[in-house]
Amino acid sequence: MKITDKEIKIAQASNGLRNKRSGAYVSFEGWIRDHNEGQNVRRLEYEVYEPIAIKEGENIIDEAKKKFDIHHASCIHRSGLLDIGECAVWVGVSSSHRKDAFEACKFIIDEVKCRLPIWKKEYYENGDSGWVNCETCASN
Amino acid sequence: MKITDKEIKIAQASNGLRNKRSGAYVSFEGWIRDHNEGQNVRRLEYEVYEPIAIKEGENIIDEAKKKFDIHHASCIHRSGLLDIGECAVWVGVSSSHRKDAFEACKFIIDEVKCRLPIWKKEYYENGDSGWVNCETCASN
Amino acid sequence: MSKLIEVSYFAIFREKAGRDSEAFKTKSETVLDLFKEIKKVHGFDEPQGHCKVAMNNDLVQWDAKIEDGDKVLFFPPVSGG
Amino acid sequence: MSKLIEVSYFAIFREKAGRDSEAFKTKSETVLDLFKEIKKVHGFDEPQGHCKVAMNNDLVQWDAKIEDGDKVLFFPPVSGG
Repeated sequence: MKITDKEIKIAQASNGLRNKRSGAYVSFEGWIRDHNEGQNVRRLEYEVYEPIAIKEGENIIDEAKKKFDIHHASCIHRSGLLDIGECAVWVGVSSSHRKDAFEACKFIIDEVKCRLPIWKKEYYENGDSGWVNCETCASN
Repeated sequence: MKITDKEIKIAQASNGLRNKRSGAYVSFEGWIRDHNEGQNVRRLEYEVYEPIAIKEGENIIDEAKKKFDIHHASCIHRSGLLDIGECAVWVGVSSSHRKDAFEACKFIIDEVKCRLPIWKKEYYENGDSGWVNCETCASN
Repeated sequence: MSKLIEVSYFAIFREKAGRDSEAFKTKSETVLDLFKEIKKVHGFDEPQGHCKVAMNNDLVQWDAKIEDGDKVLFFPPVSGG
Repeated sequence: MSKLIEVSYFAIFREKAGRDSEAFKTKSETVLDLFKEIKKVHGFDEPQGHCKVAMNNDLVQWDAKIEDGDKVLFFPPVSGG
Protein backbone atom coordinates (compact mmCIF):
# COMPACT_ATOMS: atom_id res chain seq x y z
CA MET A 1 0.00 0.00 0.00
CA LYS A 2 1.41 3.34 -1.06
CA ILE A 3 0.23 6.94 -0.90
CA THR A 4 1.78 9.35 -3.37
CA ASP A 5 1.31 12.97 -4.37
CA LYS A 6 2.83 12.24 -7.81
CA GLU A 7 1.37 10.56 -10.90
CA ILE A 8 0.85 6.81 -10.34
CA LYS A 9 3.29 4.89 -12.58
CA ILE A 10 0.97 2.05 -13.49
CA ALA A 11 3.22 0.09 -15.85
CA GLN A 12 5.94 0.10 -13.23
CA ALA A 13 3.54 -0.89 -10.45
CA SER A 14 2.03 -3.76 -12.44
CA ASN A 15 5.50 -5.07 -13.34
CA GLY A 16 6.06 -5.61 -9.64
CA LEU A 17 3.25 -8.18 -9.64
CA ARG A 18 4.54 -10.28 -12.53
CA ASN A 19 5.96 -13.69 -11.92
CA LYS A 20 6.37 -16.86 -13.92
CA ARG A 21 3.66 -18.81 -12.12
CA SER A 22 0.94 -16.14 -12.47
CA GLY A 23 -1.43 -16.59 -15.38
CA ALA A 24 -3.88 -13.82 -14.59
CA TYR A 25 -3.62 -10.15 -13.73
CA VAL A 26 -6.59 -7.89 -12.96
CA SER A 27 -6.30 -4.19 -12.29
CA PHE A 28 -8.62 -1.38 -11.32
CA GLU A 29 -8.02 2.32 -11.91
CA GLY A 30 -10.18 5.09 -10.53
CA TRP A 31 -10.09 8.16 -12.78
CA ILE A 32 -11.16 11.70 -11.95
CA ARG A 33 -14.44 12.38 -13.74
CA ASP A 34 -15.51 15.78 -14.98
CA HIS A 35 -18.85 15.54 -13.18
CA ASN A 36 -20.36 14.21 -9.97
CA GLU A 37 -23.99 14.32 -8.91
CA GLY A 38 -24.86 16.81 -11.61
CA GLN A 39 -22.04 19.28 -10.96
CA ASN A 40 -19.15 19.98 -13.32
CA VAL A 41 -15.90 19.17 -11.56
CA ARG A 42 -12.78 21.13 -12.46
CA ARG A 43 -10.30 19.48 -10.16
CA LEU A 44 -10.13 17.50 -6.99
CA GLU A 45 -8.15 17.26 -3.80
CA TYR A 46 -7.50 14.19 -1.68
CA GLU A 47 -6.69 14.57 1.98
CA VAL A 48 -5.05 11.42 3.33
CA TYR A 49 -4.09 10.55 6.86
CA GLU A 50 -1.13 8.47 5.81
CA PRO A 51 -0.11 6.52 8.93
CA ILE A 52 -3.50 4.82 9.19
CA ALA A 53 -4.22 4.76 5.44
CA ILE A 54 -1.09 2.69 4.88
CA LYS A 55 -1.66 0.40 7.87
CA GLU A 56 -5.31 -0.21 6.94
CA GLY A 57 -4.42 -0.68 3.25
CA GLU A 58 -1.91 -3.39 4.23
CA ASN A 59 -4.59 -5.03 6.38
CA ILE A 60 -6.97 -5.11 3.40
CA ILE A 61 -4.32 -6.67 1.15
CA ASP A 62 -3.55 -9.31 3.81
CA GLU A 63 -7.26 -10.08 4.11
CA ALA A 64 -7.51 -10.45 0.32
CA LYS A 65 -4.59 -12.89 0.33
CA LYS A 66 -6.36 -15.01 2.97
CA LYS A 67 -9.77 -14.91 1.27
CA PHE A 68 -8.64 -15.52 -2.32
CA ASP A 69 -6.07 -17.70 -4.06
CA ILE A 70 -3.81 -14.92 -5.35
CA HIS A 71 -0.07 -14.35 -5.63
CA HIS A 72 0.46 -10.61 -5.30
CA ALA A 73 -1.72 -7.59 -4.67
CA SER A 74 -0.90 -3.93 -4.44
CA CYS A 75 -2.65 -0.57 -4.15
CA ILE A 76 -1.52 3.01 -4.72
CA HIS A 77 -3.67 6.03 -3.81
CA ARG A 78 -3.02 9.66 -4.69
CA SER A 79 -3.01 12.57 -2.27
CA GLY A 80 -3.20 16.29 -2.99
CA LEU A 81 -4.54 18.04 -6.06
CA LEU A 82 -5.59 16.10 -9.16
CA ASP A 83 -6.88 17.14 -12.56
CA ILE A 84 -9.71 15.59 -14.58
CA GLY A 85 -8.66 12.29 -16.16
CA GLU A 86 -5.87 11.56 -13.69
CA CYS A 87 -5.68 8.21 -11.97
CA ALA A 88 -6.62 8.60 -8.28
CA VAL A 89 -6.24 4.98 -7.23
CA TRP A 90 -4.77 1.81 -8.71
CA VAL A 91 -5.23 -1.78 -7.54
CA GLY A 92 -3.41 -4.72 -9.16
CA VAL A 93 -3.72 -8.43 -8.40
CA SER A 94 -1.95 -11.44 -9.90
CA SER A 95 -3.00 -15.06 -9.51
CA SER A 96 -2.91 -18.45 -11.17
CA HIS A 97 -6.53 -18.30 -12.28
CA ARG A 98 -8.56 -15.27 -13.24
CA LYS A 99 -11.61 -15.75 -11.02
CA ASP A 100 -9.66 -15.09 -7.84
CA ALA A 101 -7.84 -12.11 -9.35
CA PHE A 102 -11.17 -10.49 -10.31
CA GLU A 103 -12.73 -11.13 -6.92
CA ALA A 104 -9.69 -10.01 -4.93
CA CYS A 105 -9.29 -6.82 -7.00
CA LYS A 106 -12.95 -5.92 -6.46
CA PHE A 107 -12.67 -6.73 -2.74
CA ILE A 108 -9.60 -4.53 -2.31
CA ILE A 109 -11.03 -1.44 -4.04
CA ASP A 110 -14.38 -1.83 -2.24
CA GLU A 111 -12.63 -2.00 1.14
CA VAL A 112 -10.13 0.76 0.33
CA LYS A 113 -13.00 3.11 -0.48
CA CYS A 114 -14.77 2.25 2.80
CA ARG A 115 -11.97 1.95 5.27
CA LEU A 116 -9.03 4.23 4.46
CA PRO A 117 -8.95 7.69 6.06
CA ILE A 118 -9.06 9.54 2.75
CA TRP A 119 -11.36 12.43 1.91
CA LYS A 120 -12.17 13.88 -1.48
CA LYS A 121 -12.91 17.57 -1.98
CA GLU A 122 -14.30 18.63 -5.33
CA TYR A 123 -13.81 22.07 -6.88
CA TYR A 124 -16.64 22.91 -9.26
CA GLU A 125 -16.72 25.05 -12.39
CA ASN A 126 -19.01 27.55 -10.67
CA GLY A 127 -16.33 28.24 -8.04
CA ASP A 128 -17.91 26.18 -5.25
CA SER A 129 -16.21 23.32 -3.54
CA GLY A 130 -17.33 20.54 -1.27
CA TRP A 131 -16.34 17.40 0.57
CA VAL A 132 -17.77 14.38 -1.19
CA ASN A 133 -20.06 12.07 0.73
CA CYS A 134 -18.86 8.51 1.00
CA GLU A 135 -20.65 6.02 -1.24
CA THR A 136 -22.20 4.18 1.68
CA CYS A 137 -23.49 7.36 3.31
CA ALA A 138 -24.90 8.59 0.03
CA SER A 139 -26.95 5.42 -0.34
CA ASN A 140 -28.56 5.82 3.11
CA MET B 1 -10.91 -6.48 -31.18
CA LYS B 2 -7.38 -6.89 -32.45
CA ILE B 3 -5.09 -9.81 -33.15
CA THR B 4 -1.37 -9.10 -33.18
CA ASP B 5 1.84 -11.11 -33.47
CA LYS B 6 3.76 -8.33 -31.65
CA GLU B 7 3.96 -7.40 -27.97
CA ILE B 8 0.67 -5.92 -26.73
CA LYS B 9 1.23 -2.23 -25.88
CA ILE B 10 -0.99 -2.08 -22.83
CA ALA B 11 -0.45 1.54 -21.80
CA GLN B 12 -1.30 2.66 -25.31
CA ALA B 13 -4.35 0.40 -25.50
CA SER B 14 -5.72 1.55 -22.14
CA ASN B 15 -5.24 5.20 -23.11
CA GLY B 16 -7.72 4.60 -25.91
CA LEU B 17 -10.42 3.90 -23.31
CA ARG B 18 -9.92 7.07 -21.27
CA ASN B 19 -12.45 9.81 -21.34
CA LYS B 20 -13.55 12.57 -19.02
CA ARG B 21 -16.82 10.97 -18.00
CA SER B 22 -15.33 7.58 -17.06
CA GLY B 23 -14.55 7.07 -13.40
CA ALA B 24 -13.59 3.41 -13.48
CA TYR B 25 -11.27 1.28 -15.55
CA VAL B 26 -10.83 -2.48 -15.12
CA SER B 27 -8.38 -4.54 -17.10
CA PHE B 28 -7.46 -8.19 -17.40
CA GLU B 29 -4.16 -9.56 -18.66
CA GLY B 30 -3.47 -13.23 -19.33
CA TRP B 31 0.22 -14.03 -18.90
CA ILE B 32 2.08 -17.11 -20.11
CA ARG B 33 2.80 -19.32 -17.10
CA ASP B 34 5.82 -21.57 -16.79
CA HIS B 35 3.67 -24.58 -15.99
CA ASN B 36 0.33 -26.15 -16.90
CA GLU B 37 -1.21 -29.33 -15.55
CA GLY B 38 2.07 -30.40 -13.96
CA GLN B 39 4.29 -29.84 -17.01
CA ASN B 40 7.02 -27.22 -17.30
CA VAL B 41 6.21 -24.95 -20.21
CA ARG B 42 9.07 -23.35 -22.14
CA ARG B 43 7.11 -21.38 -24.69
CA LEU B 44 3.77 -21.29 -26.36
CA GLU B 45 2.19 -20.81 -29.75
CA TYR B 46 -1.21 -19.38 -30.57
CA GLU B 47 -2.92 -20.27 -33.81
CA VAL B 48 -5.67 -17.78 -34.62
CA TYR B 49 -8.19 -17.82 -37.42
CA GLU B 50 -8.32 -14.08 -37.70
CA PRO B 51 -11.41 -13.33 -39.84
CA ILE B 52 -13.74 -15.05 -37.39
CA ALA B 53 -11.72 -14.24 -34.24
CA ILE B 54 -12.11 -10.52 -34.96
CA LYS B 55 -15.78 -10.77 -35.95
CA GLU B 56 -16.66 -12.84 -32.88
CA GLY B 57 -14.57 -10.60 -30.61
CA GLU B 58 -16.52 -7.57 -31.84
CA ASN B 59 -19.77 -9.45 -31.18
CA ILE B 60 -18.67 -10.14 -27.60
CA ILE B 61 -17.79 -6.48 -27.01
CA ASP B 62 -21.16 -5.40 -28.43
CA GLU B 63 -22.92 -7.87 -26.15
CA ALA B 64 -20.99 -6.51 -23.15
CA LYS B 65 -22.06 -2.96 -24.03
CA LYS B 66 -25.69 -4.08 -24.10
CA LYS B 67 -25.53 -6.09 -20.87
CA PHE B 68 -23.53 -3.61 -18.77
CA ASP B 69 -23.44 0.15 -18.29
CA ILE B 70 -19.97 0.78 -19.73
CA HIS B 71 -18.37 3.38 -21.98
CA HIS B 72 -15.60 1.60 -23.86
CA ALA B 73 -14.28 -1.94 -24.09
CA SER B 74 -11.44 -3.42 -26.05
CA CYS B 75 -9.56 -6.69 -26.42
CA ILE B 76 -6.21 -7.61 -27.96
CA HIS B 77 -5.06 -11.22 -28.41
CA ARG B 78 -1.63 -12.42 -29.45
CA SER B 79 -0.89 -14.88 -32.25
CA GLY B 80 2.29 -16.82 -32.94
CA LEU B 81 5.11 -17.71 -30.56
CA LEU B 82 5.22 -16.32 -27.01
CA ASP B 83 7.69 -16.66 -24.17
CA ILE B 84 6.99 -17.22 -20.48
CA GLY B 85 5.73 -14.04 -18.80
CA GLU B 86 4.45 -12.41 -21.98
CA CYS B 87 0.94 -11.03 -22.13
CA ALA B 88 -1.23 -13.27 -24.35
CA VAL B 89 -4.48 -11.36 -24.04
CA TRP B 90 -5.59 -7.98 -22.72
CA VAL B 91 -9.12 -6.75 -22.01
CA GLY B 92 -9.87 -3.19 -20.88
CA VAL B 93 -13.21 -1.66 -19.92
CA SER B 94 -14.09 1.87 -18.83
CA SER B 95 -17.35 2.95 -17.18
CA SER B 96 -18.88 5.49 -14.85
CA HIS B 97 -19.06 3.06 -11.94
CA ARG B 98 -16.75 0.20 -11.12
CA LYS B 99 -19.25 -2.64 -10.69
CA ASP B 100 -20.15 -2.66 -14.37
CA ALA B 101 -16.52 -2.39 -15.44
CA PHE B 102 -15.60 -5.45 -13.35
CA GLU B 103 -18.54 -7.49 -14.61
CA ALA B 104 -18.07 -6.52 -18.25
CA CYS B 105 -14.33 -7.23 -18.15
CA LYS B 106 -14.95 -10.69 -16.67
CA PHE B 107 -17.72 -11.36 -19.19
CA ILE B 108 -15.50 -10.42 -22.14
CA ILE B 109 -12.53 -12.57 -21.15
CA ASP B 110 -14.79 -15.53 -20.30
CA GLU B 111 -16.48 -15.32 -23.70
CA VAL B 112 -13.25 -14.66 -25.61
CA LYS B 113 -11.76 -17.83 -24.16
CA CYS B 114 -14.83 -19.87 -25.14
CA ARG B 115 -15.81 -18.48 -28.48
CA LEU B 116 -12.82 -17.22 -30.46
CA PRO B 117 -11.16 -19.63 -32.91
CA ILE B 118 -7.80 -19.56 -31.11
CA TRP B 119 -5.73 -22.60 -30.19
CA LYS B 120 -2.80 -22.80 -27.80
CA LYS B 121 0.06 -25.20 -28.32
CA GLU B 122 2.50 -25.66 -25.46
CA TYR B 123 6.14 -26.62 -25.87
CA TYR B 124 7.45 -28.38 -22.76
CA GLU B 125 10.91 -28.52 -21.25
CA ASN B 126 11.16 -32.23 -22.00
CA GLY B 127 10.82 -31.53 -25.73
CA ASP B 128 7.17 -32.58 -26.02
CA SER B 129 4.45 -30.30 -27.26
CA GLY B 130 0.70 -30.46 -27.22
CA TRP B 131 -2.51 -28.61 -28.01
CA VAL B 132 -4.12 -27.42 -24.82
CA ASN B 133 -7.63 -28.53 -24.01
CA CYS B 134 -10.16 -25.77 -23.64
CA GLU B 135 -11.16 -24.97 -20.07
CA THR B 136 -14.70 -26.18 -20.55
CA CYS B 137 -13.63 -29.48 -22.12
CA ALA B 138 -11.10 -30.05 -19.36
CA SER B 139 -13.84 -29.79 -16.75
CA ASN B 140 -15.99 -32.45 -18.44
CA MET C 1 -26.62 -35.39 -55.37
CA SER C 2 -22.91 -35.20 -54.83
CA LYS C 3 -21.40 -31.82 -53.88
CA LEU C 4 -17.85 -30.62 -53.82
CA ILE C 5 -17.07 -28.77 -50.57
CA GLU C 6 -13.84 -26.95 -49.72
CA VAL C 7 -13.07 -28.03 -46.17
CA SER C 8 -10.47 -26.31 -43.93
CA TYR C 9 -8.89 -27.66 -40.78
CA PHE C 10 -7.28 -25.87 -37.83
CA ALA C 11 -4.88 -26.75 -35.01
CA ILE C 12 -5.20 -30.42 -34.02
CA PHE C 13 -7.63 -31.10 -36.87
CA ARG C 14 -5.02 -29.84 -39.32
CA GLU C 15 -2.35 -32.01 -37.73
CA LYS C 16 -4.56 -35.11 -37.74
CA ALA C 17 -5.74 -34.53 -41.30
CA GLY C 18 -2.18 -33.75 -42.40
CA ARG C 19 -3.39 -30.80 -44.44
CA ASP C 20 -4.85 -27.26 -44.16
CA SER C 21 -7.73 -27.91 -46.47
CA GLU C 22 -9.08 -30.25 -49.11
CA ALA C 23 -11.85 -30.57 -51.64
CA PHE C 24 -14.29 -33.10 -50.21
CA LYS C 25 -16.95 -34.86 -52.28
CA THR C 26 -20.04 -35.59 -50.20
CA LYS C 27 -23.73 -36.38 -50.26
CA SER C 28 -24.21 -34.88 -46.76
CA GLU C 29 -26.98 -32.34 -46.38
CA THR C 30 -25.74 -30.50 -43.26
CA VAL C 31 -22.39 -29.50 -41.84
CA LEU C 32 -23.00 -31.98 -39.01
CA ASP C 33 -23.35 -34.90 -41.42
CA LEU C 34 -20.26 -33.73 -43.26
CA PHE C 35 -18.37 -33.50 -39.96
CA LYS C 36 -19.37 -37.07 -39.06
CA GLU C 37 -18.00 -38.31 -42.40
CA ILE C 38 -14.77 -36.40 -41.98
CA LYS C 39 -14.27 -37.55 -38.35
CA LYS C 40 -14.13 -41.13 -39.61
CA VAL C 41 -11.80 -40.34 -42.52
CA HIS C 42 -9.26 -38.42 -40.41
CA GLY C 43 -9.81 -39.97 -36.98
CA PHE C 44 -11.00 -36.81 -35.17
CA ASP C 45 -12.23 -37.78 -31.69
CA GLU C 46 -12.80 -34.36 -30.12
CA PRO C 47 -16.32 -34.07 -28.64
CA GLN C 48 -18.47 -32.38 -31.31
CA GLY C 49 -20.24 -30.27 -28.65
CA HIS C 50 -16.98 -28.41 -28.08
CA CYS C 51 -16.11 -28.04 -31.76
CA LYS C 52 -17.36 -25.22 -33.97
CA VAL C 53 -18.10 -24.86 -37.63
CA ALA C 54 -18.08 -21.91 -39.99
CA MET C 55 -19.39 -21.62 -43.51
CA ASN C 56 -18.17 -18.97 -45.93
CA ASN C 57 -16.46 -17.19 -43.00
CA ASP C 58 -19.39 -17.06 -40.60
CA LEU C 59 -19.95 -19.31 -37.61
CA VAL C 60 -23.02 -21.44 -38.26
CA GLN C 61 -25.16 -23.96 -36.38
CA TRP C 62 -24.53 -27.66 -36.92
CA ASP C 63 -27.80 -28.03 -38.85
CA ALA C 64 -26.72 -25.53 -41.52
CA LYS C 65 -27.29 -26.88 -45.03
CA ILE C 66 -24.34 -27.22 -47.40
CA GLU C 67 -24.37 -26.48 -51.10
CA ASP C 68 -21.94 -27.35 -53.85
CA GLY C 69 -18.97 -24.96 -53.72
CA ASP C 70 -19.38 -23.96 -50.04
CA LYS C 71 -16.28 -23.35 -47.94
CA VAL C 72 -16.63 -25.12 -44.60
CA LEU C 73 -14.20 -24.56 -41.68
CA PHE C 74 -13.96 -27.06 -38.83
CA PHE C 75 -12.63 -25.73 -35.51
CA PRO C 76 -11.50 -28.11 -32.77
CA PRO C 77 -12.14 -27.09 -29.12
CA VAL C 78 -10.66 -23.62 -28.66
CA SER C 79 -8.12 -22.60 -26.02
CA GLY C 80 -7.48 -18.89 -26.38
CA GLY C 81 -6.55 -16.53 -23.57
CA MET D 1 -11.55 12.72 37.03
CA SER D 2 -10.72 15.21 34.35
CA LYS D 3 -8.35 14.15 31.55
CA LEU D 4 -6.52 16.15 28.94
CA ILE D 5 -6.88 14.58 25.48
CA GLU D 6 -5.14 15.72 22.31
CA VAL D 7 -7.86 15.62 19.69
CA SER D 8 -7.21 15.83 15.91
CA TYR D 9 -9.70 16.64 13.17
CA PHE D 10 -9.69 15.82 9.47
CA ALA D 11 -11.40 17.09 6.32
CA ILE D 12 -14.85 18.51 7.10
CA PHE D 13 -14.32 18.09 10.86
CA ARG D 14 -11.19 20.23 10.60
CA GLU D 15 -13.08 22.86 8.63
CA LYS D 16 -16.01 22.90 11.06
CA ALA D 17 -13.74 22.97 14.12
CA GLY D 18 -11.57 25.61 12.49
CA ARG D 19 -8.42 23.79 13.62
CA ASP D 20 -6.31 20.68 13.02
CA SER D 21 -6.18 19.68 16.66
CA GLU D 22 -6.72 20.89 20.16
CA ALA D 23 -6.19 19.88 23.78
CA PHE D 24 -9.61 18.91 25.10
CA LYS D 25 -10.42 18.62 28.80
CA THR D 26 -13.02 15.93 29.44
CA LYS D 27 -14.58 13.61 31.97
CA SER D 28 -15.66 11.20 29.22
CA GLU D 29 -14.71 7.55 29.71
CA THR D 30 -14.86 6.36 26.08
CA VAL D 31 -14.07 7.84 22.66
CA LEU D 32 -17.80 7.73 21.90
CA ASP D 33 -18.66 9.93 24.88
CA LEU D 34 -15.84 12.29 23.91
CA PHE D 35 -17.14 12.42 20.35
CA LYS D 36 -20.64 13.29 21.57
CA GLU D 37 -19.21 16.19 23.59
CA ILE D 38 -17.16 17.44 20.67
CA LYS D 39 -20.05 17.15 18.19
CA LYS D 40 -21.96 19.66 20.27
CA VAL D 41 -19.02 22.03 20.67
CA HIS D 42 -18.14 22.13 16.95
CA GLY D 43 -21.51 21.35 15.39
CA PHE D 44 -20.55 18.08 13.69
CA ASP D 45 -23.68 16.43 12.29
CA GLU D 46 -22.18 13.54 10.28
CA PRO D 47 -23.78 10.21 11.22
CA GLN D 48 -21.51 8.62 13.80
CA GLY D 49 -21.94 5.16 12.24
CA HIS D 50 -20.03 6.39 9.19
CA CYS D 51 -17.32 8.16 11.18
CA LYS D 52 -14.20 6.47 12.51
CA VAL D 53 -11.95 7.02 15.45
CA ALA D 54 -8.28 6.25 16.07
CA MET D 55 -6.30 6.36 19.29
CA ASN D 56 -2.54 6.69 19.34
CA ASN D 57 -2.49 5.96 15.60
CA ASP D 58 -4.62 2.81 15.57
CA LEU D 59 -8.25 2.56 14.56
CA VAL D 60 -10.30 1.66 17.64
CA GLN D 61 -13.89 0.76 18.47
CA TRP D 62 -16.20 3.45 19.79
CA ASP D 63 -16.21 1.88 23.25
CA ALA D 64 -12.42 2.27 23.64
CA LYS D 65 -11.49 3.84 26.98
CA ILE D 66 -9.54 7.09 27.02
CA GLU D 67 -6.76 7.99 29.43
CA ASP D 68 -5.13 11.28 30.26
CA GLY D 69 -2.63 12.18 27.55
CA ASP D 70 -4.18 10.00 24.80
CA LYS D 71 -4.13 11.27 21.23
CA VAL D 72 -7.56 10.79 19.65
CA LEU D 73 -8.23 11.26 15.92
CA PHE D 74 -11.76 11.80 14.61
CA PHE D 75 -12.40 10.86 10.98
CA PRO D 76 -15.53 12.05 9.18
CA PRO D 77 -17.12 9.71 6.58
CA VAL D 78 -14.36 8.73 4.13
CA SER D 79 -14.50 9.15 0.35
CA GLY D 80 -11.32 7.71 -1.07
CA GLY D 81 -10.95 6.11 -4.48
